[in-house]
Amino acid sequence: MTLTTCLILSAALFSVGLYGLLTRRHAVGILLSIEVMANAANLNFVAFAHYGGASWGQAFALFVLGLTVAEVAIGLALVMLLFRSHKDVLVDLANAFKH
Amino acid sequence: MTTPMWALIAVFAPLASALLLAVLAPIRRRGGLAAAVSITFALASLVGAIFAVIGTLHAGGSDWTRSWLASGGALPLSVTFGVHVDGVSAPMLAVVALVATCVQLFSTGYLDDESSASRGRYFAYQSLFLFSMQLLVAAPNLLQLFFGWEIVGATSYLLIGYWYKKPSAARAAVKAFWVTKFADMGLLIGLVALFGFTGSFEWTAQLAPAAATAVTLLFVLAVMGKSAQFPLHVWLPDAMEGPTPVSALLHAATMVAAGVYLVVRAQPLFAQAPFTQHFLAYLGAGTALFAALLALVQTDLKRVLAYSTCSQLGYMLAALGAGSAFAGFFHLTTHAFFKALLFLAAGSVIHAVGSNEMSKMGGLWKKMPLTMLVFIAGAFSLAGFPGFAGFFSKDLIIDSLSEHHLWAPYAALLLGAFLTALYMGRAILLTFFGPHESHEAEHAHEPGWSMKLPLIVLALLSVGAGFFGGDLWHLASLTDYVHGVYHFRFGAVASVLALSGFVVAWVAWGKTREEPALARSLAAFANRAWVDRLYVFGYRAGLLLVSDVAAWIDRYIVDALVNVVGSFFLLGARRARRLQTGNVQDYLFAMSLGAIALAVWSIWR
Amino acid sequence: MNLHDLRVLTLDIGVALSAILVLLVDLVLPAARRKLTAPLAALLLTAVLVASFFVDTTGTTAWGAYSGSAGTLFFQRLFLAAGIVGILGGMAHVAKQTRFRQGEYYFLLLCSLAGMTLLPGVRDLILLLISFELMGLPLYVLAAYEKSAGDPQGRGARASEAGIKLYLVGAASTAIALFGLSYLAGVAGGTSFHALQTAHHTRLFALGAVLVLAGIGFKLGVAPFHMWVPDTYEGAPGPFVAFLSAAPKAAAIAALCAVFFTGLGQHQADWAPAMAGLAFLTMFVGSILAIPQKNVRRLLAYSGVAHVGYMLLAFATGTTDGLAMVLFYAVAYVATNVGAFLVAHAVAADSGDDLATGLRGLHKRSPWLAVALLVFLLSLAGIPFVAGFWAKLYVFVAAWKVVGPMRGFMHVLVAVGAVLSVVALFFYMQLARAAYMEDPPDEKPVRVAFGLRVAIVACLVAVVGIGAYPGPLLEASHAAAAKFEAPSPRPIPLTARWLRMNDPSPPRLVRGGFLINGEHVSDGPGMNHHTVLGD
Amino acid sequence: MTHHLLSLIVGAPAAAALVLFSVPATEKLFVRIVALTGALISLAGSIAVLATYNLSEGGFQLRETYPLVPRLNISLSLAADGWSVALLLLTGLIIVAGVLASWTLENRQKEFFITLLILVAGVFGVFVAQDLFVFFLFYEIAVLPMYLLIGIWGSSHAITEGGPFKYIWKLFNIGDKQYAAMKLTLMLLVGSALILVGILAIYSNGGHTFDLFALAKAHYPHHMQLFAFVLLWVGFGSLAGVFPFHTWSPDGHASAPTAVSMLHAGVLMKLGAFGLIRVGMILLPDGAHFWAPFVGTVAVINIVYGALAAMHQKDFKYVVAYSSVSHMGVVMLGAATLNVLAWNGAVFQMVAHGVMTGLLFALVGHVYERSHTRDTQRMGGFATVMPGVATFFTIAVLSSLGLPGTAGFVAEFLVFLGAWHSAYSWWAVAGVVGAFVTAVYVLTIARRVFWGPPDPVKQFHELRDVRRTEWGALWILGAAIVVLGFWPGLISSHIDKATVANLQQVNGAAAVTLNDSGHATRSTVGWAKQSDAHRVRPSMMGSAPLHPSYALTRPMPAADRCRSAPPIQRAGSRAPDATTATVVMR
Repeated sequence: MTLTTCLILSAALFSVGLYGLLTRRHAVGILLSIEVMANAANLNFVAFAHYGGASWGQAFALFVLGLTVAEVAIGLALVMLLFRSHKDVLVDLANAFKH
Repeated sequence: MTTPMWALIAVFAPLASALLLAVLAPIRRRGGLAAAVSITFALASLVGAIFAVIGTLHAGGSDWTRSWLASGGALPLSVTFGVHVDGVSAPMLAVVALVATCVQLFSTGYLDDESSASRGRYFAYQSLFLFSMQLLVAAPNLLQLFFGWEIVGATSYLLIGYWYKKPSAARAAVKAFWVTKFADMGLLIGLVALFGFTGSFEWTAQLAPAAATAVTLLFVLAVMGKSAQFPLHVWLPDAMEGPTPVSALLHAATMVAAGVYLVVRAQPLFAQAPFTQHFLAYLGAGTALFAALLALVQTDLKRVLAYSTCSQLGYMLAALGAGSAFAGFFHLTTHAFFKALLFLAAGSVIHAVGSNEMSKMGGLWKKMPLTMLVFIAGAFSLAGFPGFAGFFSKDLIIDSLSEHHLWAPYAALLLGAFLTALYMGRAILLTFFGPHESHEAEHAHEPGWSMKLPLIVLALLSVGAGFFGGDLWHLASLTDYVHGVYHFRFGAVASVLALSGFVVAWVAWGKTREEPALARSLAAFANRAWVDRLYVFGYRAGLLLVSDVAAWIDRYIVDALVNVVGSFFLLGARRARRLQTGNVQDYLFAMSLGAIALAVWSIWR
Repeated sequence: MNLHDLRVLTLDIGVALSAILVLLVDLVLPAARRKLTAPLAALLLTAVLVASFFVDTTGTTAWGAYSGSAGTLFFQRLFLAAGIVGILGGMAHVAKQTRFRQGEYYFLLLCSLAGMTLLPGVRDLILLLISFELMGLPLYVLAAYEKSAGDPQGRGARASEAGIKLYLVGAASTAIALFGLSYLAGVAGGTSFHALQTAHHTRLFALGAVLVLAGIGFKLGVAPFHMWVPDTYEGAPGPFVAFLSAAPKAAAIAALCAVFFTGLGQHQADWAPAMAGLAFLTMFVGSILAIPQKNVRRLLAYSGVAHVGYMLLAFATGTTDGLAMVLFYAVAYVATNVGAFLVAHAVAADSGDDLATGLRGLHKRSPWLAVALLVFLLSLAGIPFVAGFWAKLYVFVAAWKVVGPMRGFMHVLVAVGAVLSVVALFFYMQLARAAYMEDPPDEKPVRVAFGLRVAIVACLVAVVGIGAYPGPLLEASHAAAAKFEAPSPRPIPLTARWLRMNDPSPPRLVRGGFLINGEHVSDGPGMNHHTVLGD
Repeated sequence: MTHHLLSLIVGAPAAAALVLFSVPATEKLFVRIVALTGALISLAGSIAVLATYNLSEGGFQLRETYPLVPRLNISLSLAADGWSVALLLLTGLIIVAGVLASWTLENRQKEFFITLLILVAGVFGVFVAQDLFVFFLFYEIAVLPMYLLIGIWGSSHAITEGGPFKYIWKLFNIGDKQYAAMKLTLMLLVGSALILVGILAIYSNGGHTFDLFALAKAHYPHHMQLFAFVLLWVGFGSLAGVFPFHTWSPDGHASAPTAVSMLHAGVLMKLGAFGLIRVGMILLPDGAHFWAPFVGTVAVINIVYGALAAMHQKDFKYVVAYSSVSHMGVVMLGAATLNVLAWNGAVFQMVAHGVMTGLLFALVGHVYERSHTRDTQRMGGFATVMPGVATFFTIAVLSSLGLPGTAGFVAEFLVFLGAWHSAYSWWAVAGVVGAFVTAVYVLTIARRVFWGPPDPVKQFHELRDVRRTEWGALWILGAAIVVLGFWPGLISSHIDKATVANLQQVNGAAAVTLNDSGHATRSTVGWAKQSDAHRVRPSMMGSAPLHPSYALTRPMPAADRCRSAPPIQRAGSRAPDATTATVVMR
């Protein structure tokens, strides 16, 4: 396992997340995809710090985890709101505003 | 008082009157008061002019000029205005003022049935006209001359259109302005060119031969317009729509003479351009003959006189073309008297009969003997009847042509002399003799003294002015224009022709009012309309068409293209807004694309 | 770090405490009195704003992660003012629409403000992330604040759509930015800006920089990350949009200043051209797409996008002059845009919809409101003697003065920007036309709540004041901009110097390690990151 | 007091506008009086400037400077030279007349006057600004209120659909007043956007200052000049109504209310020409010389094309509007000719056309207000019921066709004289032809509207002559036309003073620059095709009489000419007189 491998892995992870972000219609699926993308970044942090011989990366990753939790909490609340008004959680239902 | 001061009075007194009448509406609205003011100031102008003549006789020419417009730098321009009094301008000032005074006096009677506000307007125009004419005459340089020249044209427009409610008068006024304005392009370009070549507007400038020819030819274009020479004469007959005193003043005695006066003034320039002079001689002679022919077939008394004016102006220009400035100038002054007289007398007739048509007149000699007498005096003078004023000046012209061996113009002018007598004879016979042709003619009567007095004064001058040719020569010789001594030769041929003209007229129209067959066919051929139609065609098919095209292009191409540019934005935006689908994943997609593009740029830049 | 160092954070702590205080007060107040939370919040913020003039906040704290200066103060005052105006403007609306949840509204708003006030001073990527999220998360909630059950056409459905769109795009952009941050920090070998400043130039680093730019660009509404903007503005509560359209954008500008100017000032080549390109796209998209809009909020949303383009244009110059112009622009923009949205909100609250037709005949109904609208529109359009004119012109001047390889491109951008500002005038004038040239549906004056009135007047005074006498603000923004200037390049650590050699060509990723200046460097575990990544 | 004369002139209308804000709209008389007072103070100030300007000293006088943005070297710097004197007077006359002419306006008069006065403050500011940035600032202020003025108080009309771009009729409400207002605003502001770019180019090449004096001393790279001049030409040209950027003008003027048309055609279009000369030509002499043939030719197109298009119009206001396009061509022709005469003429034409077109629009507005139609084909015989209007219309029309004794003549004549001296003498001829075409259509329109039999069917029952204050407007402008026509020296000496100084800047600079760069004759464009030796003035020959054939003097051999000319100046200092330019270039 080298830094390069880690970077490639995280890039792949990021791409997977991005793919999910663009293709999932289900709101929760999209939230998960975003989580995957964030975790790709986390992987980078850890890897860089590890191969750099420092520990700032791990700290950063922890902060990121905390923030994403908060973010997801709000996200799920919004999904609930969406469900309440549209009776479903497919994001393309919310398309009243356009053009 | 110095001579220029008198001249200044002659020039600016009418301006004072014009301003007074323009600004002080209460005076203007009272027609009688306006007339009194105007005539008073015209008289002042006359007095000033007479003293200027006297001063010139005693002390020669003199100037009074002030800077009018100056411009510095590498192309210095310094235009002066003022008065230039010499043997040409001083007598001309007097003639103009005299005729104008007579005409204004006559007008008080002639226009007595107009409303007083309307008369006030008339006299304001008259004063303005007199001012502009005097400004022209007294000009110390060609620019001031042009200045007066143009205002004269504008005033003429106003005066012809005095009865603006008459569509024909309105049209005639505009037409006169158009035609003269067209011609004036020549003078304007000529002046610009003159300044370009010499840096000044002096008529004494020396030019290279080609430049001189070009400049003077441009001037001639203007002269053709103002002095109604063929083919720009078309406005003059129409201009008869104005009140008759206006015709007398503007279209006979003074304004139309401005063209001739310009050539007289600019003689030093014309002398440098032999080609122009020749052209002028032929042009003048041709117009003299042509217009005389047309005068012969008119049924409208004023139009007869109008064409006769064209014809006489042709005489003067022919003389100038022959290089005899004095002959032209002399005829200019005598013509001013007798043509003004003829018009005023005709006005008196028209005033009495209420129509311009000779077919409505006839037999007036019993009713209006004085009018008849002065009309005949004017006609004899015009036709060059020996002893009358026109006789002296016209013979001088014909002489000058033969002197310079311009035989074709010479012949044309001789024939013209015959025709002049013929058409004037016809006019006299149709107007004053024979039976009454209309109810009004039967009940016609002599006008009041305000109209009679000018007639008498002008008649005396028409008869006697010719004998003062020597004095005029003396005056003119104070300038550089004439040299030597005045000598008059009795022009036997011309006199005989003039006499025979009257005789033929008697034979043709003495007994009957029927037009002879020859005259009828002439009328059909030379109906003035064909030149007019040409212009109308040029205007409609040329100018108007081009303007329609220009306006169309402006609206539907140039302006539309501006809108097209606007429409690109509008339509483009309408199309582009569809990208905003409302679906959040599309937004995410766009965002990802953006991020990827940035990433790609950052790695492979 | 000791207690004394907290002085630097006085304002931030003040805002945070205010937030907590508002929440606590809200808890104890009976439902009928809850509308008192709004004046309380405004009062507290005013107190903090006043305090900013008396407390010296310059200095560094949190072990170098935060640094207070005239630059931060400039932004903080702007945020505080925007917050006060936003609260005042929204008072009546919040009290009416969400009677029982007023305290939370202001709490969230203040939380967001607390995040903003931190942003200009951050000198560490972790703190940057935290304050950015602290600012952003409450906004997601606020955008969807007007909940109501059931009706898919109702207010609640609108709110949920506004919220979910803002949230999804925001979260995704955060993820992207995070990914970028990971490269930045990784290549720099640390999270402090000092590390960034001294980081060696690699492609990964550049990639990180542009990804962070994309992340912040979302908050700014930079095209193509702008697409949430019109939709959210249309759906979110009116007074909140006034706040949302101005303060977070200014905060994003502050973040840009901190990250790209202070942190990446030595690496301009990595981001300046990209930013110029984004500026062009943003100006263009904003100006063009606003043309066909009939909804006032959408129109102003796009116009805001265009304005961000102008700010980016000045930012892309990479000069302190340009930055000063950005700061000036930000202030002018906040004052103008908040004002314009508040007027639009005032009218919409009265007429019930946000269409431009609602503005018809405003001059007859409420002449002063119409004048205010006109002034704001003129300022947005960049017309003399109102703030926007100077802002736009300063930006153009700064952009024109750029020297170096970007010069020609910047000149083109200035020309395009100048012409596009005329296009913008077209749609602003549509609003002015409705207000001034059409007949009103009815003659009765628009009812404007007291707080809203105060807020509008405050904006008006600011816009006209800056327009009439821009000198002091200009000086202030220059002083502030100087504080963001990156320190001059430091001597490169000895360990790195031998690696750099003469030709500092960017290292490239190759199989099994990196190629730095033609030399293959293995990237096995335990290696000093300096040797791997160049610095 | 004289120290603050210029700020008084600029400030008075603005202050009056501010006062008006606080006056209740119901106090109609008070509103009018405040507006009139503001305008009158400006006019009085302008007359005071005319009186106090020291003609023998010349140059910029009455200077005032207040720092505005010290950091960018921007200061509110005002000063007046001979041109400013003339143009301030013009603006003062027009605004007073404009206020008087809109005395009886019913609809939202207070707002109208506020907008109008703000606009005028901008106009005054442009004419005296000595700081390029402030110049631009005032320029924008002058241009913008027009949108509201036309959009609110204007009038709409129908324009027939047609042409190859028919589809735009579906998109725009062509002919509508809002359309006209928007088109005007957008075209002029796109222009000002280009001006801004040009100004920035000047700023960055001229030593990062906005001070016009300092900028005039700077040297600009040749290619930058060529490029920036085009920007400025398009920018300022669109306001000056230069073909093909003039199309806002007919629609805009036709839709605008009376006072606005007066002010816009009368003064605002001059800002364009003034700006092009002041900024474009004086600061960028190389650009001016290089583009002069082009600019002049387009100006000639303007003259003739504008006149022809005017001839076709049936709508009264369109006739006058197109005539403005035509007359502004004269200004631009003068500007492009780049010699003293033509520039004098150009500035004089700005004043002359301003007064004349102001009068025309006032009259047209009155006729429209009373007859409720602008279709001249339905009119006729109006002189009977409105003799005053007819009289003043005649005066204006005569000035329009360049009749001596009116201001129009002096201006056009000077321009033609100058144009003859350019490398393109035909410009003068084309200009004269344009003047003739003008005569054709203005006389037609005067006849059609005012002459002929009075309305028989009484379809115009409200017709009446002007009343009360409206007389004031007509007399002010009518008198100005005639006074300037008979006494051009009133302002022409001021204009001349400034022209000579400014032109030295342009031609001197060009001569020096071109001498350095080696390619000379290109820039003789517009400049003394005729050698000056070709036409020696009598004054140059001492007390020589008028007669000697000085005009026949052949051009001196080159060596002689060089000896007779002052020594050539090197870069950095201006040639003392433009004569030097000629010498250098030969």
